[in-house]
Amino acid sequence: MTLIMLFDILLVATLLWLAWRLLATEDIFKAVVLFISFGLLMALAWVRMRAPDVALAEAALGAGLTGPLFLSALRRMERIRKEERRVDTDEDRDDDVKAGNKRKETI
Amino acid sequence: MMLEASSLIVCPVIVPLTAGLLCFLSRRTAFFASLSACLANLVGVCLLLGRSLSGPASYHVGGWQAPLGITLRIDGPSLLMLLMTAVTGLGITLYARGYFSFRIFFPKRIARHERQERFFWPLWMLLLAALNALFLSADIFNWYVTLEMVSVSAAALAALSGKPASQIAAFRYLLVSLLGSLSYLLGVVFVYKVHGVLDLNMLRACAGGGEGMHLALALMSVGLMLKTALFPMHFWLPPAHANALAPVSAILSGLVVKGSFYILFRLWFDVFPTCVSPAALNLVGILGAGAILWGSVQAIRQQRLKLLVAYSTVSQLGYLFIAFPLAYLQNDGLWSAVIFMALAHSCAKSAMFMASGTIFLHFGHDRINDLAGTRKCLPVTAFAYAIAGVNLMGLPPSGGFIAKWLLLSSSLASSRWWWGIVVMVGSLLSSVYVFRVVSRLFVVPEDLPVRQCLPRSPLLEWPALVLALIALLLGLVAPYPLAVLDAGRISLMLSGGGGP
Amino acid sequence: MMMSKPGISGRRRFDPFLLLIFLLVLLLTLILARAVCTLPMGGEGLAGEVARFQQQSGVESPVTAVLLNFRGYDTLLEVMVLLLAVIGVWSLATASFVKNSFATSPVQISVVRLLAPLMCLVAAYLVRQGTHLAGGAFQGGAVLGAAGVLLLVTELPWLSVVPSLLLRIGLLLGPLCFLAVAILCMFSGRQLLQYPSGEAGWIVLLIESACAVSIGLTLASLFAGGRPGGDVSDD
Amino acid sequence: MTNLLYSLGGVLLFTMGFFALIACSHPLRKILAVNVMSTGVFLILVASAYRPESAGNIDPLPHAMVLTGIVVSVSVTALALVLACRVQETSNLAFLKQQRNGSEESGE
Repeated sequence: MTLIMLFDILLVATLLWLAWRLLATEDIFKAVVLFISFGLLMALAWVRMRAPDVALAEAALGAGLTGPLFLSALRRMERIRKEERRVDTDEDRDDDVKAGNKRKETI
Repeated sequence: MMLEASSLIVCPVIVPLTAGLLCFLSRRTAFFASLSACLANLVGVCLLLGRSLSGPASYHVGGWQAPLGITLRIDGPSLLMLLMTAVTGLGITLYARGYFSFRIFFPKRIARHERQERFFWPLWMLLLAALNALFLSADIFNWYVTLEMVSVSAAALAALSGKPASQIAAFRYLLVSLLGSLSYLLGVVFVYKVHGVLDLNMLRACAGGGEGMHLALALMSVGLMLKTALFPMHFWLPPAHANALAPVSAILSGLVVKGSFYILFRLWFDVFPTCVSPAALNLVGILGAGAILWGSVQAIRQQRLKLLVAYSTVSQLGYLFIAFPLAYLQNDGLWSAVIFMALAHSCAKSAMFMASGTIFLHFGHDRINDLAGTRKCLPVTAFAYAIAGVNLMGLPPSGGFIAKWLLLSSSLASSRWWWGIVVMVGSLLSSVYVFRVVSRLFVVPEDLPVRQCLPRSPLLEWPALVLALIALLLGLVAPYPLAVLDAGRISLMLSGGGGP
Repeated sequence: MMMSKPGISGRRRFDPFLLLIFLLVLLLTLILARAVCTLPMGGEGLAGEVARFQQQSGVESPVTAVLLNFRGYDTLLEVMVLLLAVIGVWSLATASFVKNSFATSPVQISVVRLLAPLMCLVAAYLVRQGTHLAGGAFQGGAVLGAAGVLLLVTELPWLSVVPSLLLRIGLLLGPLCFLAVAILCMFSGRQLLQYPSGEAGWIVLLIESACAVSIGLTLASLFAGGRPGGDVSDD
Repeated sequence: MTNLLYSLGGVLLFTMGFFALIACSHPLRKILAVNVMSTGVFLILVASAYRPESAGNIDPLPHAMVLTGIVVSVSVTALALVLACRVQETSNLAFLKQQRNGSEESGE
């Protein structure tokens, strides 16, 4: 009985600590990694709460997909920050800049 | 194989939903799918309107009764909101067609316009379905799902324009909507824990609930007020609405904010009236008054047409909230004033944003000071703007007048005249910002340079005028919507309703 | 990147606004904590009600019964939220398939190639067992999506190869199937989503399978972070 | 007791996320904060429905609600992340454009 209690307290404390770290840490990459581990521990908490469906969903979605989503977004943002101005793909890139001039012509 | 007659009630959800999926599948038929969905939706709502004067109707989705299943319910307020959405939605659909067809005048930006049009239709149709689902639902968790659906589609629509300012505004809009939804969801969790049900009818029957219920209602209300942009929490609205594409601005200002307001209204007056304290009502009233004054003053100060209209939305939403302290307890008629105000504002504000969008398209800017003589190029649009303005000011024949009249008379009748003063001052201020624009639109100065007008597009101009006229005429046919509301209110007293 | 929590860690300079927010949040925490303490805990809720109609719902798992039968309408709308997210993401950006980013060695690639079909099997199993145990469309779909993501990050940009129309049909499979079932149910005098009695079992499984495929595709598309290239022009 | 422990954990997650949402300025951090907040709400919901094996069946409704919520939050997160990227992407552009045009056009 007390062992379970100890486990509960430990789990909740770890969850809270992870949440605090991931929100307070200065390195955003570290925060994302912490978020993934937070999601995995949450899955454990759902199992403890007798909610296996939620646990499965959390493990697969929360940690397995949200994490990569954050990582790829982070990578993309870093790439954007490095380049002064991106010159690939998006078709309306130049239009944005030219829009103002274009409009004056049409009046 | 036959459809049950009561199935009509789900038509406003199913039809746009199907159309939205089809729009996503195939671009070519998108407009026609949307237009037919809007027409079918309007017809369906009108049929519902004809039937519902006899009383309210409940519909048990999946055939499951209340504690287990989800109930849809139709009564006075929900019916009028559905009607509002259907009418405004049809106008916006037509306008959007005109708006996107106008791209031929911007040959260099065709790829971009095509992308916008292509994603506009599915997003808009799904948003329409979500709003209709929201108005029909009688289940607090289902409301959460519809709210999320509305936020996601609205944020995506707000970002559609692709301009830097709109991206930032849309991001903030999405975060704010999420925060509002989460606060609402936490409230739902508390309600479910206290009462063990999610259905509105059953919740209405559960009296009291003590402190937990007060907190739950507070959490839900704050979340919804954030989404409705009540005064101190309005910061996200003007940039998001002003930087979006014109049809999107019309959708956001005319319809989306009404969704969360409707839930709030339902919760306070219909489901948990016993949990609402007079202090809370007065607080909301004060915030509403603040919204009216602050929004109007800000609107007067703006240099850009679309920002002016967006701030005017902030101020007009204030009227909806100022009715809260007045509507409570003593005066049943005010119930209808609120819904009436929402109705008139929806049509007028959509018309105003459409007109502003047309002006922007034609001149390439919306600096108010440079709009002199717009009447010459865009007579219909200028006229539409003026009529919509009449509505916002609350001049006599308009729907806005009826609503403000109801507010004013009730504040005098209950000798709480200060609310009446706020309404008067608000009208005065709104006439300042309306006239500021209208005078520019209509007065053609002598030395105006000859301006070459772009060819006019009827779809770009007439929907705005028709919507503005509808808002205007709403005042003349006021007894009818009020009768619908009355029928609805009687139904509310009955509560429950039949099932399979 | 500097966003420590100054109210707590005190690493940043003193900011009166943040302090005020911090105090308000503290107050909120106390109020919420007090309210949570008064909530009735561990009650039966609607468990009895669900158990009573479990037989009729056509599935043995109570959660699946709630999701796809009793409150199927919620799930229908929720599937639309997923679809909306994809439409929103596609409207905002084009997908970028950067090669050689995560896994480069041939060993990793071959492992992924082995793993992906296995994950598809797991997904199918999850959907199937969802009718009586934990699992279901969302879990299965999530595993499918994870498989898709795994392929995407290992030099297999399959999303850009799949024809646009096919991809869209895949994304719509679940929502359309769900909606079609919901509407078809209304014929012969039943309500929306009211499955014919006795037939609920396979209908739920059908919806779940279609949704799992769509959810998997949706999640992979979301990961790609934009519409596949060339999607705008062809239709 | 277990219910209360986890529920209080949920409350703390919620308010921590809330504070971070307001206090932090990095868009990704804000999205993380919203995710932590929603996890907190879900935890309260599931934890308060928990009952030990001996007490009988658990109410499945909260579990279904949380499943719905998780799926919704994943999709919203994906949208928000792409928007955040766009914000970053266009902020350079906005700067360029402001230099060229002298002012910022609103709308369209």
